[in-house]
Amino acid sequence: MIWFVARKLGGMLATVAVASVVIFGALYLAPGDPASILAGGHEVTPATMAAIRAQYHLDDPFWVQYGHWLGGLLTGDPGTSMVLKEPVTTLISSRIGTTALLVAYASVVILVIGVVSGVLAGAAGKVVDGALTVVTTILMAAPAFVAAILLIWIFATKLSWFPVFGSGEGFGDRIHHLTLPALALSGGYLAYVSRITRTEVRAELAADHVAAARARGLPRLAVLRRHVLRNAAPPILAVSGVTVAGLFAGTAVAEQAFGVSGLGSLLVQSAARQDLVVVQVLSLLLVAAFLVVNMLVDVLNAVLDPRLLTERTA
Amino acid sequence: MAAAVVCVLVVLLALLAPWITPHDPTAVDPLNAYAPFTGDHPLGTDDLGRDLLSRLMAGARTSLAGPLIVVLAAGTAGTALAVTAAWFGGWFDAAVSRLLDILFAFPGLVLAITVAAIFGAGFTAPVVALSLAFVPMIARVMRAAALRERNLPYIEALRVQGFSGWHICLRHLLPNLAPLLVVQAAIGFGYAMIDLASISFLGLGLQPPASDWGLMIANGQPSILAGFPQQSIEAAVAVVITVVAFTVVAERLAERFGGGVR
Amino acid sequence: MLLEVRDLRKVFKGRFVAVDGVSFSVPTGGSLAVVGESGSGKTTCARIITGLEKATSGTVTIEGERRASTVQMVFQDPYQSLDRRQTVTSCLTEVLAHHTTLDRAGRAARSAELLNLVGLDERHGPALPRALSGGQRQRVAIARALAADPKLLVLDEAVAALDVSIQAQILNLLVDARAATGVAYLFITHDLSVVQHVCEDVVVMHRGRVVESGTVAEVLSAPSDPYTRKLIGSVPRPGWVPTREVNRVC
Amino acid sequence: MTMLEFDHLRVEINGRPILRDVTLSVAAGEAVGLVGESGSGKSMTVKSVLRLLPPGARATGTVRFGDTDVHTLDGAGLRRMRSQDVAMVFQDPRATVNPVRTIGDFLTEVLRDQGVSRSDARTRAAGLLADVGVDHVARRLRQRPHELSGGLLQRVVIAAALATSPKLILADEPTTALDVTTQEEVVAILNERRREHGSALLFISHDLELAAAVCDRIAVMYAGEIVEILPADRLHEDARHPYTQALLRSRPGTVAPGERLATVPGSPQSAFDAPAGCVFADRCPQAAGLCRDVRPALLPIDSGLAACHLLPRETPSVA
Repeated sequence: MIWFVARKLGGMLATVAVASVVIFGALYLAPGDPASILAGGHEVTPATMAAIRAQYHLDDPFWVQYGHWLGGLLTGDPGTSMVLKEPVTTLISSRIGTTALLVAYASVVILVIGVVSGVLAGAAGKVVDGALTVVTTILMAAPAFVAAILLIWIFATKLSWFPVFGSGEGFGDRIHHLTLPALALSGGYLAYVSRITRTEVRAELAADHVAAARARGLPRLAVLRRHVLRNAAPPILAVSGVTVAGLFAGTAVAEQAFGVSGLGSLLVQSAARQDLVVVQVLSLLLVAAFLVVNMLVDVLNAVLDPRLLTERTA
Repeated sequence: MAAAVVCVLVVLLALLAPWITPHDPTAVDPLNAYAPFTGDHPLGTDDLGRDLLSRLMAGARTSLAGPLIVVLAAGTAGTALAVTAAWFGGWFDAAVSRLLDILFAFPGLVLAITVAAIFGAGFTAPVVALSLAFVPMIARVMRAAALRERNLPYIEALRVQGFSGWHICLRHLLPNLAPLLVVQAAIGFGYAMIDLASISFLGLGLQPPASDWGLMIANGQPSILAGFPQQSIEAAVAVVITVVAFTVVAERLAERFGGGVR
Repeated sequence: MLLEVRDLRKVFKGRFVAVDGVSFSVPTGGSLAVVGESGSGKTTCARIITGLEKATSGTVTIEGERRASTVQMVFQDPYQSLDRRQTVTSCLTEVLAHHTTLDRAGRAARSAELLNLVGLDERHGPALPRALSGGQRQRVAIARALAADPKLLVLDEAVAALDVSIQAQILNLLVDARAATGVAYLFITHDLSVVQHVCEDVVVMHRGRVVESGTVAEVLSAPSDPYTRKLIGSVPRPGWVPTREVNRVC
Repeated sequence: MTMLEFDHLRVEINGRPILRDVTLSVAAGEAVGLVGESGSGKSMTVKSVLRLLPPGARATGTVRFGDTDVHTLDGAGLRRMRSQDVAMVFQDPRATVNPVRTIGDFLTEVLRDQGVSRSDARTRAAGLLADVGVDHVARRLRQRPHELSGGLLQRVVIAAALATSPKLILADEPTTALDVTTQEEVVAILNERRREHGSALLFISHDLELAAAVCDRIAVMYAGEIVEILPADRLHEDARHPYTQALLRSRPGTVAPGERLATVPGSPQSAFDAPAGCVFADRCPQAAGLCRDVRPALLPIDSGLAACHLLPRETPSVA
């Protein structure tokens, strides 16, 4: 088990490391001078240009520059936004809470509704299954921003139940403000989790060991709980993990659509301003968040199904 | 069946758009802004009085072309990687799997936004980024299938017969994987459409005056608060119907050939 | 000797020793059974001989210049050993095109001949595998293996997945095919009872080693190794009473 | 006393017959072997006892366990029968035991469900394992299926089947997935434990000799019908149905080396494909016109029963 965790952790760190090189190196794939790109594509004086070159060590070899950048990241000083003239840490720390809350909110919605509806669709009769399939098909096809538009139209302008804009103050108000964004963000992911849950529950229901459990006279609910759901849990968890990890990326759309000031909207706005210093740090942060969540799910899954411990990482 | 008809219709509309749009999709008519549904403007007009039906039809071209390129590029690269990895196995397979893990860690949207930040907004950058981001999605499924297939005795029988790896892969392995690839491509098409529309919505994709459905939804957003949701909603419905149609077709195919939303 | 296996050893992942110092040989036109239970290493031996697996050490010497045209193989599972998209005729002509210089008409004639040899007829030619029964598929697999005109046919549990009445048909077919073509057999099986029908010689394998070898008649009637005796004793037969070794450690 | 009785059982799935006509009884403490090739419906026959038929299946005729018709049982009654009176051993122990739960969970689950305390259930489970010759019992209880060999796992399944001292054990090819030497052990254990508990046994196999070694009577099935029933110890002497004889003759090892095996042409058929009259008529070397059109009844001959028009009868069969 310890070895398994160590291997997963090592793999995760290695992937983050490679990702950081890719993200940092992408700057050099861009056409033009990195300094002028870092300046945000704006016309700047030669003096400013020189300052940028010095600050980012642009005259050093690639790996030295990367070393400086990584060193800065690890010591908590990833640089200063070229456009906003604010330290990246300040920009992030003032928004990370909102995004975390939004992701957590959406995760709860996704996991609870997704898994419950999936189990229902898998284990209940044809009518329930058919109805849920229609709903999930449409939800899966509706991008978060489409859901956002509809939610704004219905709940904000027609019914005026929820605010259309902003992140709110204090926990209750923030939850109130984040409800529509969280719902918009959840839709497609929720449908996906529901679909997978349904498939897995179906597969387990058809498994021989479930037939055997039934043949042994165990009550229906006990079979469902101890044999079907218990065995379907690892794959459902794996997919849920990837989904929740993917939410960090989805926040870009949901926050932008609802004018919520979080990391996602910061990423979008910085990208639009070509504020690369911020974009690089945020991309790496989102990728790292994705990988960490994924790793935690892998470990949790190995606890649920020890057969995974002996398998090669696939 | 109905879903397949919708798919064909949407594709036809997109192909024929330049010849069959009832109005010039870019013709501004401020006096006729937010026109109600009439015979002349069956779907109304937008804030500048442009005919929405014509704009939807014109927008269909780029809205469909993007996902198509993504799916073709990612499908080709993903399948090639998957089949070679499964065929050679060993360290090569391990290396490919690692590479896919790393790529997989970049959600399509984040990658597209980052690339757009570096190369500038537009049609090309997000499409290239998404093609890259979709490679692991397709390659993982195809690799698992190729591995399963490769270990079947009929492939071993061909090896014992002395056929070359090329012959076996091209004549037997790939044709047997083709149905699964079609399913994956159809599913991927839906996802790519959603992602590209999202990018347009965020203003990092296609730039005005060119237009696709994502951009139409974004441009229509201010009008919603003014009480004229038609542009956003119509474009949104277009996206949803198209994605649903492709997904349903993919699922029907998956029921016949295996694969599916996984 | 047509096939000469010397001191074959196969270690998987550096730990698990599947085959440990195995030697045997098959003369031209001969027929050797390799008998053992799961984990005995018999299938690994077959896979090394056919080139599907590489030996860790030891040698496999096969008469003839190209392995593929000398050694052919028939697999256990008739449902998966044929390409599901390929018709019977196309399956045979593909092999003929690869191994022979026959033209299109020659290949068609030869594939009809092969179908005949395995007890099928031209009606089965355009059929896809899913339209055939298990026994018919195994016949196709045998025809395909014989298409290359090999000197040695490796049969890896080739009748194990078949129903008894079909198994008897295929065993008879194997006897006939050998008489007709002079091909030698390496018959890999767990089932001692099928051995005496098809083979003259036998080696018994247990945990990667050969524990006994000799002619089928000798080994079956007077087994010298305790494992062989146990194996023979475990086959259900008239008057057989299954017994359990008291509290045997597994 | 009759423990289990099939009376003209017929099962169809979506209109396609799987079982055509099964009439068979198993007495208390008796072992009956149900032998046939793939598709003969032997598995379906056994599953119908516990009402484990696949969705879309419709059964007519009756299956009686003791005095009750199992088709009329309500949910609670069915559960009681499944958990206490009848146990089932499936073909592949790997597929039968839940892979993510421990052996201990598997063995104690039903007992716990019947209100046995955790520690008592543990003790009982340990005893059951020891009875079927499993060593290191305490460790085994904590292990999961993938840590055990197939033979060991099938012993665990047998131990679980015996946990409630059932009146009837249904064994569906319990040793097909095992090696021959392991098969002997497992069959011996099943035999010994069942006798000790006084349980009746319905044993499915494709291997006539194996079934004959384990059972008191043998029923031979073909295409959804039972074509012959006879005492196991008279199998070779009294087999009269052409299909039973063909099965016996086509076993390799019954003729001298080098000699041809007697074969039946064609492949095993399912109930759906079989002809309307005698199910074996298509493949029977002696089939006459009567055979194709009229279904033969299962009538006494020598020490058993056989369904064949070609056999001499004391009373002429009614056409």
